[in-house]
Amino acid sequence: MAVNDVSMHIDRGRIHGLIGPNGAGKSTLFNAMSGLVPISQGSICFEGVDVTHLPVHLRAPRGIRRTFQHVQLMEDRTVLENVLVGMHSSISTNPFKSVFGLGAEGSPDKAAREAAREVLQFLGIGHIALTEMGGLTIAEHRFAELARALVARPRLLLLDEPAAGLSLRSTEALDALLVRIRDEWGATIVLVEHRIDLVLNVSDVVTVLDNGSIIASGRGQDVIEDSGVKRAYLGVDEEE
Amino acid sequence: MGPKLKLRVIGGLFSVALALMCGSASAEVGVTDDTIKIGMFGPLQGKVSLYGYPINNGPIAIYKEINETGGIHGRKIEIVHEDGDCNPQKTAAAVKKLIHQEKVFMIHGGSCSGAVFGGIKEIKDTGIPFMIMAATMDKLATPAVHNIFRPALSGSADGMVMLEFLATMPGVKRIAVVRHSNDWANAKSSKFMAQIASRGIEVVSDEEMERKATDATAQVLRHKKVKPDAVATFLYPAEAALYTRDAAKYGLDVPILGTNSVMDLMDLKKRAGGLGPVKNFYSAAFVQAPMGDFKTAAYRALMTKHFPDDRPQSLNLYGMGGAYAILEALTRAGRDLTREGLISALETLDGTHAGPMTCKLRFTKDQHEGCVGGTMWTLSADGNSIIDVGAAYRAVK
Amino acid sequence: MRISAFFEARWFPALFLLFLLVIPLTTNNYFQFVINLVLCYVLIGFGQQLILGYAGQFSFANAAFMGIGAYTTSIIFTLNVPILIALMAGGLLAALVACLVGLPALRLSRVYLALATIAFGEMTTWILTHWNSVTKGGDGMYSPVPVFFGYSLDTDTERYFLIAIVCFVMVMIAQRMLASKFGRAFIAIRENEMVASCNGINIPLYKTIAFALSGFYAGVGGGLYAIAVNYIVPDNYDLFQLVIHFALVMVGGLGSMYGVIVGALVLTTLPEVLRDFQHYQEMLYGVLLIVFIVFIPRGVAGFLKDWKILPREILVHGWREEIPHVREAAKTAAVFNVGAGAEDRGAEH
Amino acid sequence: MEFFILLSAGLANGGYYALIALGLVLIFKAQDMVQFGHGEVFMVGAFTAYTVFAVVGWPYLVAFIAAVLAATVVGMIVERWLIRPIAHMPHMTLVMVTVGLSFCLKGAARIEWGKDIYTFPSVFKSGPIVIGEVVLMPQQLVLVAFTLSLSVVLYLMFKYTALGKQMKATSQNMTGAQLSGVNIGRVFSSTWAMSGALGGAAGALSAPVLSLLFPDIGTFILLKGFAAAVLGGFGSIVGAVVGGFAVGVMEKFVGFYISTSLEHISAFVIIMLVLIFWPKGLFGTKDVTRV
Repeated sequence: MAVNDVSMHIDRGRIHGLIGPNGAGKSTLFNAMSGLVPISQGSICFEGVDVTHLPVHLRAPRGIRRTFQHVQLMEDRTVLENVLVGMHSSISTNPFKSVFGLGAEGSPDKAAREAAREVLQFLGIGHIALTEMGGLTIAEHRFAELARALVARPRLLLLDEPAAGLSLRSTEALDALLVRIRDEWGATIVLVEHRIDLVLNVSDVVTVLDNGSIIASGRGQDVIEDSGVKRAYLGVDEEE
Repeated sequence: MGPKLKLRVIGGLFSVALALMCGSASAEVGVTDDTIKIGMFGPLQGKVSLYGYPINNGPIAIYKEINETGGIHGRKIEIVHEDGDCNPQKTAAAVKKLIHQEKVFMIHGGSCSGAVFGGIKEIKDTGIPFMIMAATMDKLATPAVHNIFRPALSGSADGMVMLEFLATMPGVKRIAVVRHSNDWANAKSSKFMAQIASRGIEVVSDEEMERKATDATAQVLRHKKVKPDAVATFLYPAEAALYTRDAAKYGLDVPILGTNSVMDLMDLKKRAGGLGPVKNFYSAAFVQAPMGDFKTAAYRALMTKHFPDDRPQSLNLYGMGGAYAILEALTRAGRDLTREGLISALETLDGTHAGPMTCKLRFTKDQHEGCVGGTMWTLSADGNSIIDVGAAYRAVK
Repeated sequence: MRISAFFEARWFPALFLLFLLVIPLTTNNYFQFVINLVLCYVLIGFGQQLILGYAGQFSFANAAFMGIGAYTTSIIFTLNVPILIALMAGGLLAALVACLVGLPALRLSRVYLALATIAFGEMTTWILTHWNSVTKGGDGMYSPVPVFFGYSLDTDTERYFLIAIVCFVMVMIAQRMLASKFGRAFIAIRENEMVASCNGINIPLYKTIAFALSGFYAGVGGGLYAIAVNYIVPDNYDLFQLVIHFALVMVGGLGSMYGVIVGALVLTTLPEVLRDFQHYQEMLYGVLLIVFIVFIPRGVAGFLKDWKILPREILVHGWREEIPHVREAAKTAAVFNVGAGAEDRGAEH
Repeated sequence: MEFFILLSAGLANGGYYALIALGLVLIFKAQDMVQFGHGEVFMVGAFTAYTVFAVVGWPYLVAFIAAVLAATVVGMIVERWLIRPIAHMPHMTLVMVTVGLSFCLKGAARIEWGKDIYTFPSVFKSGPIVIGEVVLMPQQLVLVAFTLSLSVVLYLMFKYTALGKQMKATSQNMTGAQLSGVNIGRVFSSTWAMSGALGGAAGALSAPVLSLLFPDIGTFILLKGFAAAVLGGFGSIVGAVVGGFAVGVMEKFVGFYISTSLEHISAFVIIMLVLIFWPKGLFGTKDVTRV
């Protein structure tokens, strides 16, 4: 779905909610920010640097990480191994260091494992670190993917419907975690979510997209009150 | 070589091997009171198997026949047949298996030169008598290696037969060549190419033909363009048939020479689609006649007797000379058979009957190429029989 | 105690090395030769495993890399270069060529990569056959007897020690490498290129690395193979050789290190054991391939893992679907300014 | 004039390259996979024709029909019993299975036919047709005419018949086609049957031209078929035919004008060059990179 003439400013250290009906262009916007979709016009600036033409894999080391609407994990690998993929750009590419552990720091893999364990503890799934993904619940998948995005200490975290398929309890846990990630880890979060309550609870700023354009942006409650938003999105939602 | 005492260590598979190894206890490896074990290898599977069985079955028929008449000095010949797949790895494994596992007395085998080199080191190291079956590369037996003998025409000798013949053809000054790019064609053509200038003949075109090519248009046209007086082909029978067929088709009407592998001219006639294309074809040969001719009727009978399901073909004749040489040497070496005894006996062979071969086999200490000369054949005018035109060209038609 | 714990123990590599060194005491030349081949095929199979099992690239070029390694090692060694350096040179040249072959892989889908690499394989055999001055053409050439610190390795047993030690070291390196970020990157690419790139994995770079490593292992394996067989011919590195590599990886277990060892053991000894059924060998390879791909996609190693005989490691359950890059027709016109407070902008410029 | 001789010889060879490429393209169009066993389907056709014509001694037309039928049956059996049960698996699995199949069939053929190179007798007793310096065997003309007319039929079929449209739909989205009521089993079955028939026809028609038959013949010709299909941009009927003729002619031109040692390898150089520089094929309609 195309996005047209969208201009957004996302402040550092905030949680930025992004809502809109299906097909509003949220995913395209996300893909554009993480670099999976090239944009034909316009620009993307991250921390003052123009990253418009930066390839996907070079955005990650700058601190941009994301999760996916449909969880993308290696099902026959353990949680820990999945999370370690997120550490890729934090480990030296020099094979002498990363493969044989030669160098002053010792094996970088050990440090990576510790970081991964720490993140898993933080997300409350430390106990399943060595379990293969295949047998785990949806919530554990969601959190494992979040851990993979989080393990490299991103400065911008793009979360694509992190609560989809979660139970109420898990959603509440996620709710609290997002706030902690913002406050304790200092990450900027962009959140695309269908559950309006979650978005309103945690977001500092909410932007509403419809038909590829922004129709409203501001504090959560203000946006919800906006008549255009109600008509385009919430109105439809309530009828369902 | 007696059995070596070896340490027994864990490892189920290997202890079986050990048991097998420690088995033999007779005076000479592979010889018992009533058997002599002869190892044989060749391409028995894969894309070259079509040369493997027919060649190896020739000698096998002879060995079977001699067993029926009571064997040699009361010993029957026992054949151990291994696959070499025309590949050095498989051949090395086959040779090593024959020597160390099957404990054969001697080896008679090898049809692909390149592959035989995979096993040649083991053969040299162990000193086991080795009679080459049909591999033609010169350096296998020249200069002479103590325990390696070749009864068939070597590759360069084959080429030289063709060269001598060309040199006697009137008015042949410029020839065209077409050959494969493999070990087989190199063995046959390298000396030919090196020596041809010394006979006042110029090679005006040297073309390559892929094995299993499907037509020879480009080669024939390139040859036709330079207007050669004759063409020398170093091609397998199937490709030689394609070349002659296309040469006739595009009007390249000059004498064409082939190696002894194409000596089955009747077969060539059939493959090239009739007498027309092969009227002017000459092939080198070192046997009396191809399979099917009355001169080789005895060998044909031998083949149909022992291999009733197989079509007797000229390939059967290739290794028969070696089999007769082995049988003669085994007889001469006497009842107290040793490997060295056999080698000495082989070196006494001089003008021995060599089955269907025209060559009389002769081995000496320094000469382990048993057959150094060949003849040339062509088809008669009616295309129904093969004429031996000898080593020098004479107009028969 | 689970048997698999035995393999995971710290002292296992030392024990395994000891085992390798004891083997020659129990063999004759024939068995020794077959064991030498098994070890060569471990490395060669590992090259195939890296590219196919780990990085998920459908490459048909490994037989050619093996040939390049075999020829380079043999040719360089005739120049009186130490054998280990000759082996490395063979591996490095194969790796270099593999990098070049890998380049089209960056833009071709799997099926086209397969066709391109088949073509490359044919061209390699052609060059080996026609470059007479260097490769001796279709005649093939001797691979010289290796000399190791002045000691000539003449017999199969002596060669075995060279082969076993090189093989052991290379396998250990491979094992370390696959447990490192490189191995994880290969697997991530195989599983999902999109996710891999979002996690900072440079896909073209790591695909190229995978090709190079695969070429390197196939090359060194080919060099050792040349030493083991001691005569090399161009025809040996054709499509059939490649099917052996594929079968080895599939039978052993796609994406499994132990699988390569199991596969090399099975597929090198099987033809020797089944010498009496030579007629059916070609069919056997075909049937093995089909049966393992369809019914036992995780190979023998997968079974052994389920029975807790082998430890858990990277094992692929058959091939993955190609997951394409997200590349929607982006009629996107947008301006984003992320994570920069107005106060930072001046500072960062 | 050599040029025309080479051209005609090349076109004659190109005829069966094109037929092979067509068989490959058909399966690729319906199932998005490459059939590595197609060479053996060709071999089955060639040997069936040989058996019926040369061994049994029935007329060539009967032999041709028998060959087409035999190869069609092989194609359908392979589809029904080997490919369909695993159709949902990744394409690479399917491709690898066909590689295994190729070795099975070749190995099986070798048990019966492995001991000799068989000679297919010429079909037309009349000699070659001579036009100026160009010499053509009648069989070659038949082959080329058959290839051309068949490609027209196939082209029309894909464009206008329901089956053609269903094949297209299935290859693009198997589940989608299934949901919209396409009987995909029937589509696959008919695709493989048609591909088999093409392979068998190619075998039967080219056997008298090649005249020499052996179990490996399929592998040899399959690789040329790949080159033709790649050149034509895998997935295009017209491309496959043009690609086939182009590869055939180019081989002869390279052989004559450059060097005969390059004749065989030129097809592979083409595959490499095309895939590197024109990933869509010279006549391609389908994107090879498939992002």
